[in-house]
Amino acid sequence: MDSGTTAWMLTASALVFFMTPGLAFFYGGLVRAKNLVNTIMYSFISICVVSIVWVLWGYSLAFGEGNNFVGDFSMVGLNGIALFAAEGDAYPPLVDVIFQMMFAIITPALITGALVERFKFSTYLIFLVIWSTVIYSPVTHWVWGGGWISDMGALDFAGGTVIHINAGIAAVAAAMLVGKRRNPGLQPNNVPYVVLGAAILWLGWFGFNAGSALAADSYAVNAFLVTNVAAATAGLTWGLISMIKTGKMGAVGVATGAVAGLVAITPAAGAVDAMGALAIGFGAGLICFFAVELIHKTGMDDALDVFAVHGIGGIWGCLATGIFTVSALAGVDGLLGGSAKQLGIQAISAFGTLAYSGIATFIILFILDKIPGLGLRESEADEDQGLDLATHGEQGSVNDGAN
Amino acid sequence: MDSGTTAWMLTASALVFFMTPGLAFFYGGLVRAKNLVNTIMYSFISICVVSIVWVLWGYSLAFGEGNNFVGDFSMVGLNGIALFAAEGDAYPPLVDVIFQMMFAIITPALITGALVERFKFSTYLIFLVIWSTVIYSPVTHWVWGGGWISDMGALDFAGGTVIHINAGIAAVAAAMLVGKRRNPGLQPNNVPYVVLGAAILWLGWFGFNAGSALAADSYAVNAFLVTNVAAATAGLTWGLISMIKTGKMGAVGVATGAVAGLVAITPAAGAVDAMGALAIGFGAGLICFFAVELIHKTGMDDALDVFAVHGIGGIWGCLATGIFTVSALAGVDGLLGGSAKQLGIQAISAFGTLAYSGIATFIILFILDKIPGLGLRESEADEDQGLDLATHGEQGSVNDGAN
Amino acid sequence: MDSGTTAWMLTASALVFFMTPGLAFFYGGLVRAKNLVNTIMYSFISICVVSIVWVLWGYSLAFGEGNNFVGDFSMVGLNGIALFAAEGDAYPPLVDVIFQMMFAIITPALITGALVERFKFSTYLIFLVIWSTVIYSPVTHWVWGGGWISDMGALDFAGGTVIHINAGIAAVAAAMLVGKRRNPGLQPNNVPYVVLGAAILWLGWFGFNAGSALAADSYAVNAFLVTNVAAATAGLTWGLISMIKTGKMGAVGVATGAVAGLVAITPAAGAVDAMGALAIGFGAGLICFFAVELIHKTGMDDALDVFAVHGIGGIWGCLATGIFTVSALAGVDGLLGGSAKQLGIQAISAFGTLAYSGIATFIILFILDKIPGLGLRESEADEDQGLDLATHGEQGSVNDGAN
Amino acid sequence: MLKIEAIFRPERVSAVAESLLAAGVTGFHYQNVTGQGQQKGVEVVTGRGGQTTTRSASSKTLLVTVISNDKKDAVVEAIVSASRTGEIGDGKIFVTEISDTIRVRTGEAGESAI
Amino acid sequence: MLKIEAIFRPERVSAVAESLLAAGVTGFHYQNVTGQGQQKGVEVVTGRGGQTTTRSASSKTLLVTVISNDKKDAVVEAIVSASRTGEIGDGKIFVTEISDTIRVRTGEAGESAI
Amino acid sequence: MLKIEAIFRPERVSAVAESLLAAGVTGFHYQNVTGQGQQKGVEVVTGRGGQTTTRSASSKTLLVTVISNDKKDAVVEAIVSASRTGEIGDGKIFVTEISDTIRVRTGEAGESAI
Ligand SMILES: Nc1ncnc2c1ncn2[C@@H]1O[C@H](COP(=O)(O)OP(=O)(O)O)[C@@H](O)[C@H]1O
Ligand SMILES: Nc1ncnc2c1ncn2[C@@H]1O[C@H](COP(=O)(O)OP(=O)(O)O)[C@@H](O)[C@H]1O
Ligand SMILES: Nc1ncnc2c1ncn2[C@@H]1O[C@H](COP(=O)(O)OP(=O)(O)O)[C@@H](O)[C@H]1O
Repeated sequence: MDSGTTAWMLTASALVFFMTPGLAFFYGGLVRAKNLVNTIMYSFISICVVSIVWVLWGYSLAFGEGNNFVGDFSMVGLNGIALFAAEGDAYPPLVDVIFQMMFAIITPALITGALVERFKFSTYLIFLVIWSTVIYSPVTHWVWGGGWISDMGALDFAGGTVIHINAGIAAVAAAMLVGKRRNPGLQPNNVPYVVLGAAILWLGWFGFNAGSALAADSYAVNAFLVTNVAAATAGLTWGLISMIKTGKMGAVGVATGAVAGLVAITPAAGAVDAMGALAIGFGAGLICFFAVELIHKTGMDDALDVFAVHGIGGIWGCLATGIFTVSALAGVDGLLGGSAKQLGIQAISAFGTLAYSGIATFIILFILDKIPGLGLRESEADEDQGLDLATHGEQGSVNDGAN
Repeated sequence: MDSGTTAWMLTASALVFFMTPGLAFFYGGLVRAKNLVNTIMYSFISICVVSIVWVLWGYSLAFGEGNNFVGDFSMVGLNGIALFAAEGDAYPPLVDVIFQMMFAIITPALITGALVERFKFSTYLIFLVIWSTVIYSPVTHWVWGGGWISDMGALDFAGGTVIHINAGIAAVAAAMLVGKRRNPGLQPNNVPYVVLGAAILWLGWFGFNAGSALAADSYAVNAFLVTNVAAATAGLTWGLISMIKTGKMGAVGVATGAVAGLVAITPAAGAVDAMGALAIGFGAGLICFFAVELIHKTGMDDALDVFAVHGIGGIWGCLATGIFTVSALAGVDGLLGGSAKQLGIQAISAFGTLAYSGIATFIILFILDKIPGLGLRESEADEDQGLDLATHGEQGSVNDGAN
Repeated sequence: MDSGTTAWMLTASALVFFMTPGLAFFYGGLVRAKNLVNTIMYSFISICVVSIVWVLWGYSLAFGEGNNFVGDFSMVGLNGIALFAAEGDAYPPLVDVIFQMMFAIITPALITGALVERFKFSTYLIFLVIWSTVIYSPVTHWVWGGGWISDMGALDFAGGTVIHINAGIAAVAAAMLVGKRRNPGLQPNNVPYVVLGAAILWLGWFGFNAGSALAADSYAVNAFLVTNVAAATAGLTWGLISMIKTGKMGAVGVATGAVAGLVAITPAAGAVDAMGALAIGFGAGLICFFAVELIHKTGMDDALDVFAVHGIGGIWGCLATGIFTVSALAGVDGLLGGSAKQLGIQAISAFGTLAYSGIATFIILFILDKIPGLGLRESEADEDQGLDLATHGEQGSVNDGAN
Repeated sequence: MLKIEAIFRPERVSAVAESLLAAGVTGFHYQNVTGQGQQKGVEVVTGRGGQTTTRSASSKTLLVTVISNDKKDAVVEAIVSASRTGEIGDGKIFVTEISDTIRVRTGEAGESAI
Repeated sequence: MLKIEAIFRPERVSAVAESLLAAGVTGFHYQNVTGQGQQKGVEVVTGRGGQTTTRSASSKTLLVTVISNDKKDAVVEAIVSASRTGEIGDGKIFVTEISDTIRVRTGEAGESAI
Repeated sequence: MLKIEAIFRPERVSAVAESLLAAGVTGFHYQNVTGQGQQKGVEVVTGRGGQTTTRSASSKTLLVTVISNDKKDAVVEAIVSASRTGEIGDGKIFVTEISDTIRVRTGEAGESAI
């Protein structure tokens, strides 16, 4: 067993864990004050629900032998996974359970950006269980569990398809089915929370990407570097475009840009160098910025731009991996290295994920909407009053003497 | 020296350090706005005071050879502890000083949940020094320094007795002696702070529990996993009970439940597997939820439910360790493994801690109350105005143009 | 390659990264509510801008062979730096790029404490690029890149001169040139943010100082310990002085004191033991406290006391390293060990940095002020209205129903 | 000159503002208040989630506008139409006579300063 | 109809609210304000903790209730009894005549709308 | 007795407070409000930074002070002089007659309680 690698994987898992509360603040700061607690809860409760699903059957469905499409139930309840590292293991096998659990937690939480300020919380709890089981575990199996995407030779270092394209397209389905907010706000309720959340996400992403090397080695170090470079470049690009268009560089824009950069570098983190990261980050800032604008014009109320940032950003990252791959790292050449083959493979993996997750999420939500007592949407009165009080009996902050 | 283990212990120490500011926000969000800074300061100043006590004499009293009950003064000022790792050391000896220091810091800070919104800050500074010396160091010695609890063979992986039962019962003594608040509030002043604090606590607890393996090994990995599972299960359990009882799942409830789960898994983290953690977490959510209700009925003003969460949660964890222990991990069988012996040992260790800490804390506070110029309670006028202004000359937040 | 050391360096880099958002909150909490976002952005955008500068040419200028004064352009775009660790490397060479990048990011952000609430944001973006290039990289070269300070044998373990003295004196130049605020406020807008920021800084500083050992070894462990001791002691010292002078111990004071302690221990973290750290921390609390008072009397509007805390604290730390050095650690004796030589060397390194950075920063800002379209200061109307709205079109928090 | 003080549900403030501008009002200001009336109040979870309690007071918006006497009916109608839901807790409008108005910028006083 | 505006210490707001309901008031609203009067103000620590300064203004609660004329004495008494501490800074009550009240929900006006 | 309600730019509140005390005012209170008038409003960035929108409402401070009738001109002058910038959005002053003032601490009523 390699204690250094084990140490790094524990650290990386803790960092990825922290991303979900970070997301809670990132999203929470963007909504209106009356929905702040509700928005935070969408992410926070995902930690609770998905952790349980994961150890009970999620891990097994994702990483069980199974077939090309999905794992099996051989490791239900983590049954049969050794507690101790065997000879020759780089780390104890439970490391995979832990590290992957954190990915499983954050992915559905990402989707909630599309449906905040109106989605029914009790239905969401059920959605979490179903979506993790029916969509997250299979797609993970495709990419990392020996499924068709990995068979094809697609490069997805840290989960651009599994996490971001997956969540991004699910967000579209959710936004379409839950419908528009009655009265979306103009300004975020708390910009410091947005920045705090983005900073925690960025921090956690070092664990996400550099941890995906599954070792404390040169790949991890390179992944760490390119993660930071892409995020910084995308954040600055976004801020500058915004400054050129409006004369102002807002903190929300820079934070969103940085997240877009992090999304885009995710699949590429094991395959490109710092200069590739500059290009990917620049592309992410540029493309996602205009994707936000464009999608707003469609009238779909993807409240916090999940598709523009994670979906489009994820697709850009997935394709860019096929463009900027450095063969010294990934062992294959990208488009810049003269080969278009990898780009084709990348495109197929993206479209497979888009199709499956989009359609399956749509079906799940469509059914949940029809089940009596469930439904996707809180009542109009509750939406108007704000979901913090209506759903949780809480208020973000209270400062009157009477309390 | 094992650099991987050293790396992990440094990381774990940093994570545990971060718990105390996390606690500051967890507690700070729960009080009324006029006591927010004061509540934060109770935790934050513990970092300053206890760090100094610890290197001067606390570590020596806890880990010095001494006798069955307490260490000695042989390592006052860290005297005689080698700066460099000797041959065969897994890590440099100062790692123990650092890692244990973070535990010493957070324990008295936990107590403050019982006494917020009315306790005298200057007395608290003195209390910190005395309590750390007279109670924390000896109890630590019992469990980890070669004292009677470890002699007995009790299992306390990461400090269920030392930290949680200890702080929980001290909280009872404090709540009784300082008396009820004149006018407790209805709602927490800042729910996002509560969630932020809980998230940081959860994150830090990975260092707390997985770090207690004192190595980057299979025990650490298992501890990490069970920590997350127990917290998630307890949080969800609490939330669901609350939903059933009131129709609403509040963020404060889920956050408190998660903390209860973290408390309960602490002693068990080196002895149970993920399925045991599910059971322990479920138990923690259930038991602590009703403990809160019950203790409220007694009329004791343990303001932030320290005893219900850390005391009862700690006792549950201590006993549950004797129930769910897996001999593959702990080397002994628990009740489920067919042996009641360990359960008995666990019970004795819990009651020993309860008795000593409860009585000794009572005596310390009783004396501090009588000393002229000290006393336990701020004046009524100051309590009414709020301790932020009265004690610290600060306000949580200020937003009038005049500033 | 040593995976343990690599793991620790990745972790340390992540921790140092987190310091800059921490600084954003530390500074953000201290200004008035109408400048909160702007103040946060000064730090946050430094991550974006300096990351890019660093990989493009900053690292090369700092660590390229070059001469005694500055590096060269041999590693522009990280050209020629191996992606994989060579035989005998303790870690992959990109670790140096990453770890040092985080230092390069935070240093100019530190300066902004002097100029908040009135500095022109667009000019700041340009200033960031120039200052990093012309001042940060050369001074880093002096100390760690083989320049004259390291030749001289000065001890600067984690960057007391490079980061703190450097930023501290640059802050003086900035405060002088940008001029006083029209109407400085009385109270910080958000004390919890100040504490959160200080806690994150403290946490990150474990990476900063213990990471500067460049290994997971005994030096790292000792650095971690002394970092905590010095911060705790300085925080408590500051709090107690404040309590004696005013009857109140404010959270802002304790937080500032802790930061002063962290600054002071930075150069000494590889050279002193815990008792030395107590002395350095106590000195930092005492000296910086009165430095703040004194500098206020000069009438210079160094808004958030950057010079008093980082400049004076850095100088104290630099000299104290020459006093309390333990030869077992640093290989040389300090004043207490009977040799004044090291103290002299330390003093020269401090004054060299003060002179160069002070003068060069002054010149840079002086020129930026004169360039048409740039200038250092926002308009009076914008300053009155607050820079959040004027510069970023955002408000820290919004809670009116209309939103 | 009359001062109209209207209390209503916070989520109506944009609608009321628009409606007022349409009714020819030249200016107003508003703020969050805590209001208590016949409305049952809002249910809040207390303690750690074991009970809910009805907080009798609930969040309201207080909007104030000064108008000339002849606009009273139009303005009241504008507010009522934009803020009425028909449920208890819709709010109140209070009308007070005021004796003078001064515009800070110009110093002009009386009706023309409104 | 009278409008009663009462300024008092924030920690008294629950007591005042109860006392008002007991006195038969049907509704009111309140908010945080910053108040300045004869009271010395509150001591705040300035800078990094080296000095304190007296911030002349201090936090107060402003509560407003509209009542019928005959309840004036009872209401004033209710507020005074619930908010008096006897120390400087207890606050003030201002009474203004108002000319009309409209209930948004029903549109009814005058005394019955209070 | 007159109640003076003044709305002005938030950054002027210290200046107005000083000016009022100089004019012999004994007490006042103020709070943040959102105000809308002729002023264009403030430009806010919307969405993720692609557009700006003019938020018609902007932050203002509302200050209230009760004074005896003879001080009206001095007080209005004090406020105007301390808060005027000459740009649109400087604010308004409204004057209302009030019928009574009670000091909570002593119970005294009328002019002497102001
Ligand atoms: N007499 C009053 N004085 C001041 N404010 C009042 C008064 N009565 C009601 N209000 C305000 O109006 C709001 C709505 O009143 P309420 O009695 O709940 O409903 P409704 O007006 O629909 O009967 C209350 O929350 C309170 O803020
Ligand atoms: N003339 C006034 N106009 C408006 N508010 C006033 C006036 N005088 C006092 N206040 C308010 O009443 C509060 C208490 O007044 P103060 O003079 O400090 O104490 P007391 O009323 O006990 O003499 C002040 O903080 C202020 O908010
Ligand atoms: N009729 C009114 N009633 C209440 N408040 C008003 C009225 N007119 C203006 N105000 C307030 O005064 C502020 C300034 O008014 P505005 O028309 O923008 O500028 P000016 O007074 O310089 O012409 C507004 O933001 C609003 O808060």
